[in-house]
Amino acid sequence: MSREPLLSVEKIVKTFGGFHALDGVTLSVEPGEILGLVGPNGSGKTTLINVISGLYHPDGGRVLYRGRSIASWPMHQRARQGINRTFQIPKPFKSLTVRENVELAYHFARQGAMTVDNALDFTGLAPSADRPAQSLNSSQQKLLDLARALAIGPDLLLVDELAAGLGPQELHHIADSLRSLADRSMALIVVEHHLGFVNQLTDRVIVMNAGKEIFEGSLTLAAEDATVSAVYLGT
Amino acid sequence: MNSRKHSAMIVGLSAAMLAGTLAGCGTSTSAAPPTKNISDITIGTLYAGSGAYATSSLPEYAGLKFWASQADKSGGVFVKALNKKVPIKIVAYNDQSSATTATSLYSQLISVNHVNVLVADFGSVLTSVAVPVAEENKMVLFDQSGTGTTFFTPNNPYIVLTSLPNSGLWPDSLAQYLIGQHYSRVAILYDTNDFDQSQEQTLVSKLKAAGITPVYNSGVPTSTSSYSVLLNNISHANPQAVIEFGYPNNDISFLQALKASGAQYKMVFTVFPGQLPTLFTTSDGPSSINNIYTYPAPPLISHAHVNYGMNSSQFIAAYKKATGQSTNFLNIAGYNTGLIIQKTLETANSLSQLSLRHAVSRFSGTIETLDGKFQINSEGAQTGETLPVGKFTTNSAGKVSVDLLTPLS
Amino acid sequence: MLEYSIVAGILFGVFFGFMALGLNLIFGVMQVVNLAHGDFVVLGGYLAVIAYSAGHINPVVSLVGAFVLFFVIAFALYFPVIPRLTRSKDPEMLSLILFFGLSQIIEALDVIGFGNNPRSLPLAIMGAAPWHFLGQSYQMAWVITAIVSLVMIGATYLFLYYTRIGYAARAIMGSREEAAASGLPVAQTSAIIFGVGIGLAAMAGVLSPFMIGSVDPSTGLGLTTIAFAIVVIGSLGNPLGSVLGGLVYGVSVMLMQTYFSSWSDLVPYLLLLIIVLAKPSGLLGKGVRNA
Amino acid sequence: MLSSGRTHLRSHRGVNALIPLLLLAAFSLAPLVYANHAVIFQMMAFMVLAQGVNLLYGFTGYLPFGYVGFFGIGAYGMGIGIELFHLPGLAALLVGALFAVVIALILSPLLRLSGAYFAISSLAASEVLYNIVANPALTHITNGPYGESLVQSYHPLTSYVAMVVLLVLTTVLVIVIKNTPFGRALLAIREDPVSAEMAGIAVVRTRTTVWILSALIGGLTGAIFGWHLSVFYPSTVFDLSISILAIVFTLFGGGGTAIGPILGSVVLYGLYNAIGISAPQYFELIYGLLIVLLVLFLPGGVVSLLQRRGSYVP
Repeated sequence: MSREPLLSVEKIVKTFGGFHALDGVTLSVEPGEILGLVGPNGSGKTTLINVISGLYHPDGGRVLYRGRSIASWPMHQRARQGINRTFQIPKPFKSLTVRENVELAYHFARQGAMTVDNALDFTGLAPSADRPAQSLNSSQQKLLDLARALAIGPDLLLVDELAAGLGPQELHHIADSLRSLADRSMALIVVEHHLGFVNQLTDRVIVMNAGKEIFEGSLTLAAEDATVSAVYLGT
Repeated sequence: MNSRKHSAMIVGLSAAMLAGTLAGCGTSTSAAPPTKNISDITIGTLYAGSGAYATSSLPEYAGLKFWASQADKSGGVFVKALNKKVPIKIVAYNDQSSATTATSLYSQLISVNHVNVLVADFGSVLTSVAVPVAEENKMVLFDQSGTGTTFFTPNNPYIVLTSLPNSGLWPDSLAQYLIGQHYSRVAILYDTNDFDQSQEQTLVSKLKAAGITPVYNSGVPTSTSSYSVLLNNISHANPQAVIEFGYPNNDISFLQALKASGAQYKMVFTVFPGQLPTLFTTSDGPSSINNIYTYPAPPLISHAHVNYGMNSSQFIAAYKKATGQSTNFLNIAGYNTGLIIQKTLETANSLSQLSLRHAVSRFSGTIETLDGKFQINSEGAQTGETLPVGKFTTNSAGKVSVDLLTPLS
Repeated sequence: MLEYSIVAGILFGVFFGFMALGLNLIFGVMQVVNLAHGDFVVLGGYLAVIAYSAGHINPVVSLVGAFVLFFVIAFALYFPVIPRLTRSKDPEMLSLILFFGLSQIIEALDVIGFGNNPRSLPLAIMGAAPWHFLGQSYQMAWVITAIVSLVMIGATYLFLYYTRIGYAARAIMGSREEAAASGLPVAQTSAIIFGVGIGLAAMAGVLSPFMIGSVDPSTGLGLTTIAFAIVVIGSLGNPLGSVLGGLVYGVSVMLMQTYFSSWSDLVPYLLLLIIVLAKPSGLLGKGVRNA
Repeated sequence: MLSSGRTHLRSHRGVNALIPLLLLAAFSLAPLVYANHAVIFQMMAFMVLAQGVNLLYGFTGYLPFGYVGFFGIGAYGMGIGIELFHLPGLAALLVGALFAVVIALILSPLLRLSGAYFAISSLAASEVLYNIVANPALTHITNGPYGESLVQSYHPLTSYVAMVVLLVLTTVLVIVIKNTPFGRALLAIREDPVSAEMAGIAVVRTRTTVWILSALIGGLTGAIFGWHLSVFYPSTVFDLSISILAIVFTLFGGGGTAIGPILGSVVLYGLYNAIGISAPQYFELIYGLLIVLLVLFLPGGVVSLLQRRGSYVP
């Protein structure tokens, strides 16, 4: 833990009406590290991703990126500075082709970003490059989100529920791919329901419940933790 | 390649359509036909078949058409320039109350139909766009009711106001009457359009000259339709006379609200009952205009010394016979426009537009129609046909009559 | 003057709240902005005028007739149009444009059917004697119109909160997907609400000559804009919101007439702009999406 | 993206260049062929307005019902330039343009709204402008309800030429935008603003740029139009039907293309005059029906028939 964290999130609070979606969550991630974010539905995982990517403005706490507070940065500035993401419900530009989707982001490509072709190859979408994005299935559209993010060249990649709907073969492949991104010293925060998939990716997991982190460590240890099992089993 | 062919096709298609539309509208750039072998006089005009001005424009147009049919019954009008009677043909387009549409239709009348005489649509808004078009094309615009202050300029000989004078002159008699009655507490409510606001300005300045300052004077948007609060505010000023300058819709709503409020004043004046009494009696019963003061216009009043065209009672009878409709002022205004055109054609030495305009100046002040004395100033604005003040009485049987309170000029 | 303006504004505003109610329901349930709303109000006005002048039918009776007639018309209109729109790529924008087209059609038919002249009803139908309140007298027609409007708003409230269709309608306003997923009859409810919304517009139309003096074919779009402003001021899908919006509108107009009369036309537009920019969810509300 | 945009522009260069040239030729020659110059002038004006609406609606999905507000304020800017500042016609045009841009900047918060909220709020904004311009309190600036008269600067030929130039420039602008990354960014924003942000596109700035461009086009059209009318009332240049025609023309032809609004204006304005000049009592009815049928059966406009077959539509 000697290295400077790439991103640190401190005591973030986000409320909707009276409901505290995030209630003082704190975490940090270093370059080249994969952080798994798990927890039951409504525990605030996606909300946290939305805060980090700039879709939501937090009601309290700080988000530091490379040591600087990015509270006032609009989303596109975060994207251009290397924070990018995929969406739980994929959001490609449906009327554009797969390639055009990726090209849009590549226009703002940073140093070290994948080329359009590399991003398409990496996500396995190259054969569909000229199809309209709306003709892809949901899993492919999620991969397109990923390809688009890669084309701009992220240093911090937020991956929201990429595994849903994939077969074991594909899961394995995706896990390898994401690890290879971390090997290029990209930091990843992966929100995932599929615990097996998380296990393949990383040893460092944060379990969230009711807008707070309740456990940090490996998944194996998490399974033995009383609080975590209480949350998961509802006891 | 395929896609290229398609795009070329679209471009070609649109080009063809553009050409087609333009061609379809007619392809005549030839000059106006020579005057010698003229078989009829074409009068070009616009009317508003729908929209804000339809209520006023349609009856005015009906009056003009009635004049043409009357003239044609006797073989047309005498045209001095041709030294014979020539039938009248009206070319009319519907501008749907849109000034933008009116612009291109006036242009159509002048440059495609080559009409001999150009007549404007009702009201200032639809007339305004014709003023520069007529001047540019050197056509005299027979302006029936467009009294915008900016229309009449010393350098523009191509406009003649045929009917009532500029609305700024209307309240002359009203101001005299108020002053004569020693009403010191006058309330004025007017709509903020040029027609009503110019009346308000004239009235206020005339009253001020007599040492009277209105106790209440407010402008409201022309779209105003609820008057309860305004009437309550007026009542707080405790006026003797309440003057409301509006358009017909405003006057109707105002009078309804006044009746419902139960307030009583020595005098309540509105503009349009005098021109369109039936509009008021049909919407809110004859009692709605009982004891209301107004500018009574023909056919409510009749000018005694008509020396050109039908007088009021002849017109009412003939119009009823021809159209089955009873007469309102706008019918008469349209008919009156026809009479002025007729006199112009009888007087002008040639059919050139300037000659027509000179003819109008020549007979100005000499003829009196059922609309009153026709007299224009050097800019073409009407100075005759002034409006008196009158008061309605409705008897129990619902019969409406009007008493003149200031003399007919 | 202040007192009178406020009381008159309340009477006026209650009617306008009622006038906007149908737009509110349809927008809330179907995400369809009925730009022809004002034209249905005008049609209701014509119905009242013609029923009165041809058959001496009291407007209170016409109210019922207007609701039934326009409910049926709207119900019939629903099926060829709305489902097709809901399936399209951009239902909200396309419906806006489509209903604008419908508004043009109705306006044209009004001109053909009823002419261009403004039509109105004698206010005396509603009683000639003014109503005295706090030392001031108010038009009886306004008082009765406001009372009828309140009754109808109350009835709509009961319909929404105490009937099965009303319950389904509120569920759909909350979330169309959730409502469909939990087996509520979304299509059927939408069709009924569409009918009710337009029926209410026509009812408001029957009353409109008493409040706005007269109706003519071109009155519609202005009423639609005012109604939209009221819906936005109040908040979507809430009948009480419409009442609140109507009151804000009514009282503002009357105060403006009293103190800055020549600017009174600005009221609905300014209120709308202020609300959408400052508190787009409306005074009572939640949930308006921003871009 | 950039490179691909350039290839687009290059590969269709012929067709793209042909359109403005064709417009230039057609409207330069039309007055020689057809005597009613007002019709030709107005057709151009509506074509430009339709392109202005197209920039906003076709490329970003914002439907400006109140587009006429820019038109009206442009006409009044022209009027004020001539009457108050005593500028020559062409210089006064710039006042009209400036007014429209300033108003667009003031109204830019409206872009925070979406869908129907934006559409109706823009309508409200244009009504506010109308009421301000027409208010008697501003008589010394705008001549209030009495309307503007610019007859001393009336010059139909110059204003005609100015409109031709504006039409050609606007068309070029739309074609360039459509075929460059900027246009693709607009389409992306239209599809999904959040994803557009994540693709690095500055959504707010990009939208505002288009909004101002669109306002500028509307303002200039209004200024030239007002000059050509030379006598007008507030209700003439703030007439809502001007917005409506421009929107319908765009919809009919098809938004998001350069040719759609041109096609729409040529066909429908031509129809408008053909029917309008003969017998227009059913005109509004036909228009209303056309709108309804378009939305139900051809929401992408006429050009979508070709786009469906995969053709490049300029």
